Amino acid sequence: MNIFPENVSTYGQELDNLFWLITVFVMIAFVVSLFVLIYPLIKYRKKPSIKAEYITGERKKHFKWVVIALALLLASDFVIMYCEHDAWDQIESVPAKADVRVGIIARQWNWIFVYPGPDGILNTSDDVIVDELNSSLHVPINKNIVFELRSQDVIHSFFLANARFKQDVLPGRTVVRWFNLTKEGKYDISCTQICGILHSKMRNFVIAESDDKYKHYIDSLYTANGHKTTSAK
Amino acid sequence: MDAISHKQSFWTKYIFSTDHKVIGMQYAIMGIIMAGVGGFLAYIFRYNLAFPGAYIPLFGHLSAMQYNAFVTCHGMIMVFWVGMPVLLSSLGNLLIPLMIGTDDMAFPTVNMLSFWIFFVSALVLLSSFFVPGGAFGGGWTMYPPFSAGGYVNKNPAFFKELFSGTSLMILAVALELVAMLMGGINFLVTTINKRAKGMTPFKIPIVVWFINIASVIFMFSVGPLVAGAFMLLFDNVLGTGFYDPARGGDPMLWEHLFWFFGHPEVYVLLLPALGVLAEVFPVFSRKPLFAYKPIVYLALVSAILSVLVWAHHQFVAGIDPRMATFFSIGTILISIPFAGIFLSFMATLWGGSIRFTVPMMWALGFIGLFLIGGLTGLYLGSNAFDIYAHDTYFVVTHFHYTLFPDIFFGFFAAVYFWFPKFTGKTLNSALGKLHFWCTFFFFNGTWFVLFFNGLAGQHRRINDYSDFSLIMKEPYMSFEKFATVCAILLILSQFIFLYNLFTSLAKAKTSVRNPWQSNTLEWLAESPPPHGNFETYPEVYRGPYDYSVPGSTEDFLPQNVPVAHGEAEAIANVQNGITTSTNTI
Amino acid sequence: MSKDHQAHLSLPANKVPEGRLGMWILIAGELVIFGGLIASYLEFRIRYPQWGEMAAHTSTLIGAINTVVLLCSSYTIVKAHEAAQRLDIHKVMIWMSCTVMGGLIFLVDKSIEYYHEISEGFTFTSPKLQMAGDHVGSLFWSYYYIMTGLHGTHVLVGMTVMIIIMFQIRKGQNLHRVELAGMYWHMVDLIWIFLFPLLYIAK
Amino acid sequence: METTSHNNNDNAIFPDAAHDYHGHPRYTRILISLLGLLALSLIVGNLFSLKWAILLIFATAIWKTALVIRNFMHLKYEPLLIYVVIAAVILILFAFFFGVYPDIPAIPLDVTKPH
Repeated sequence: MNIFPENVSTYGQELDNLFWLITVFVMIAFVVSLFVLIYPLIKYRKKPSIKAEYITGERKKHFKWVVIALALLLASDFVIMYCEHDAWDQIESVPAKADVRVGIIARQWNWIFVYPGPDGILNTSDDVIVDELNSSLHVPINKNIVFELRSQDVIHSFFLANARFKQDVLPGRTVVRWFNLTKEGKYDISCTQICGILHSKMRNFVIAESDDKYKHYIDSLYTANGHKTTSAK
Repeated sequence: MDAISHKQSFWTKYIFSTDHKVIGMQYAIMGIIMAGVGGFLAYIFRYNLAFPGAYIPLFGHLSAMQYNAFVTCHGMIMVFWVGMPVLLSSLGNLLIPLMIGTDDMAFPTVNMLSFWIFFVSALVLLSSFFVPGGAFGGGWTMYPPFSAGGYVNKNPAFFKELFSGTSLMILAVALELVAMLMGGINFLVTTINKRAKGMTPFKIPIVVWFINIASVIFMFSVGPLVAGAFMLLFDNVLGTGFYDPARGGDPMLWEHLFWFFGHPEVYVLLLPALGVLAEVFPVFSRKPLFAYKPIVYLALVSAILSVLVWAHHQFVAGIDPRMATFFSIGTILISIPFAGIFLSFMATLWGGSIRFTVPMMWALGFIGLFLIGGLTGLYLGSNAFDIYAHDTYFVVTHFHYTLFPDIFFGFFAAVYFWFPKFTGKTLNSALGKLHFWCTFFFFNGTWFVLFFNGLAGQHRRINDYSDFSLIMKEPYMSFEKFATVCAILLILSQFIFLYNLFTSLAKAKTSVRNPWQSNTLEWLAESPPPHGNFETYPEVYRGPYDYSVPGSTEDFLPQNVPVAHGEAEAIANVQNGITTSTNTI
Repeated sequence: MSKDHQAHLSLPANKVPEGRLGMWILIAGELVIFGGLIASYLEFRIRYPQWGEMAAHTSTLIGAINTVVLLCSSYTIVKAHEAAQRLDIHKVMIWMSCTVMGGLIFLVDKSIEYYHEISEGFTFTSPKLQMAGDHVGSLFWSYYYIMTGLHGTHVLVGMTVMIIIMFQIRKGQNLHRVELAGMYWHMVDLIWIFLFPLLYIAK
Repeated sequence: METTSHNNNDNAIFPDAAHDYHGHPRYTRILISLLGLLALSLIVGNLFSLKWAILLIFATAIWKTALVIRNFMHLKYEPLLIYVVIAAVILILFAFFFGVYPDIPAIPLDVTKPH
């Protein structure tokens, strides 16, 4: 049952598994609690001439059941914590080896993509900047893509559902995150932090493609921006 | 005290009254009116989500700007102008003095002032719809710099900074918080100082305990936000840069200031409603509340923990990952006391003799729905999955499954339960049951399907999904339509309640004082209680939940009934299993 | 009604009277508000060491004078409370008017300081610094003005409250309110005790 | 300020006198020590190195606060409840400060200008 959009990132599968793991616990808890809630409603309906039992519940004999239930809940909670901790670290901590480093700048209302120039280093004067509505971020597949998220004006949020990745983009700071896409294709980028009238139109794409296609695209960018980059120097 | 009540003119008696009951009613009525506004906004944007760009009956066409403004104001209104007044102020004002057996609040004038400040804040909020530029549309979390420096509402008029929707919204929230602060001081002082003779702390009904704990949480968590609201207001009006990175500020500060209050606020809304459950369950299962003292302790623990978990709303906001883990653990820990409270409530049903009255049905519905809301919280509390689920409809659905039962089911349980006391009339129970079942089914119809939209990656606050291929496909679009139809029916079914309310108010008074055969002190006063509440101040001898006490012929013993000879022995015998307690009457 | 109610209530020996209890809770609320402001200020103070030279522009002398004034006015109001418990209305009036005077001196002093700073170009938004591109510096002054301004407002409120109460006391009513107003005044004093090192001394 | 007038009737000078009375510390002595502490904090500001100066200054500030709360506000005559309230305020503020600490002082400010 694929209730999620197709997963194309290396760490996406872990989140899906985490979801199903939590679902197991939740379902058990749900069924048990429903039983605890519904059963007495049937068994202990008002009957003539039967008086309710006098149970204050403050004695160990009765309250121990609540304690047991809470202990089980706490235990399952920490099991979940333990399982999700790796996934969290993997997503939030950037790998040392970055194959491609790009800049993603949010503005009202578009995503701007910054590719390193011929010198291969980001944030230098020869960077190539793509700032067109509904433009695409081209990345090679099976490579660690490390990107620096920035915002020019207000808070945006970079959401790539197929990669299970989301990160708020705050002005005034640079957030460095990464993903590694495993399948060629064109995927939606959306902004999930309300940012104005065209918030719902702030949609761009990630195009994951094979390595040579990607190189070809970058070269075309360089030729197109050749003059600009040289004049900027 | 009769002399006082006779002297009063209409204005001092019903409008500028210092009587806690009248003020409580005023809060409740105000809350219902604002709920109408919030519901209408919900109808508008739900309709727009199902049929983008279509003509909306009773409104017209919805622009993107209006959409943002309406979603924002819907959230704001439902939390600050419905939840707070109805659950905290209204219930607190109506119940605390009666339940602790005193004549009025400690500071009646402050009480009246607090309502009128609240009233003004509501007017300010509503006025923001009509200023040029429209109401504030930056999400109810008001994240700057979007909410600062006139990003949202460009108002061409004179004094544009002050009379922009943004500033008016901030002003309204600040006033509302001040009103609630005054109310909170009143509740605490009244409960600490004005309790009836013999009402020791562990003879206080749970609802009074919980309203006071909620007030404490509110008072201690709101301070930083008030300071932050000042800064945000100055950012808008004077052009300072507290939250503007280009001017040295930092929006992350607001996120912390806001959620430092915003998360405890959830418990401020939850605790009074839980208190209502704690009153309803024992009465209608004729059984003592399960684990009275542990419940109080659990609530106190949750109050302490509630200020240590706020940043789990910011997992993807770029906070320090190690802190995220810390706050994730805090979130898990705070789920424990509330789970304990809910389990105790369920355990109260076991071995009772249950009557399915209307308040009981609302209370049970509350538990059932909140179960779903609470359990889906497990997904979001685990910070890794929150990376995906944050700001999607999964989150929206989760907090509607917590807040809707909390605010509305809790409130309706209270209304159907205490209506006879405060009006001397009874609501029609057949209509009440119809109201309950309609609300229950249409609420689930509205929200359950949207869990799947959220998991499919549908993100929040988008007025038009036509660009997003993930959402613009079956079954998600038909889910949207289904949810909208159910939402409209949900809103319509509330008119059953209004009809029931007005027809019942038109009926003649019934002089019965204690229709539910309940134990707490408010049922000793005549209904409706006069100014000054009690003929003679009651004296308290026993806890609030002595139902079906062994050896007593009646199955309820009000708090002012002295402890009979041999009662303790009878109880001890039953609890030690010497004699059985299910003795026939 | 209230009398027999009081008589009927079961008062533990250590019970705090309503007025004072309410005032304590109000003070707690106020302290959290100011505390939130001070905490936010500290976060940025640690982030921007260059705020030191901005703080150097504030006049430590005037700040110190203001501290002395507030401390003394706190002293006079407790003396007023002492007199109130001796039911010495004349003394109460004298001491309270001293306190109101103290508040007045504080405000005058503060406005002189504001005058100097504004004439140096340090305002709520400090356009001068903005022009020079020193946005961080301008943020310091925003915090300076919002903190001292909010505190000054509280001084004003405290004075008004005291004047109202003085009118009641002249009629011999509500002498217990001297203590309540005093507690509020001490809270204002406390906040200043922290604002002074934060904004004036720590360079 | 007409707040308490409804349940404490105004004609009684001390509505609940039985509980309102408490002793009075030696206010003059407290005032002198407060002024002494103020002078101290002003001196250390110029004597010591920055770090020590700040430490000492805030130590004196806390000392002053304690004196004012305990003596002028009569906290020393109040029951435990009031101590709890004050302690709660302090703990809350610490929780907030340290919760925010990793996100603002630790993060350098770098503003992205439009291209």
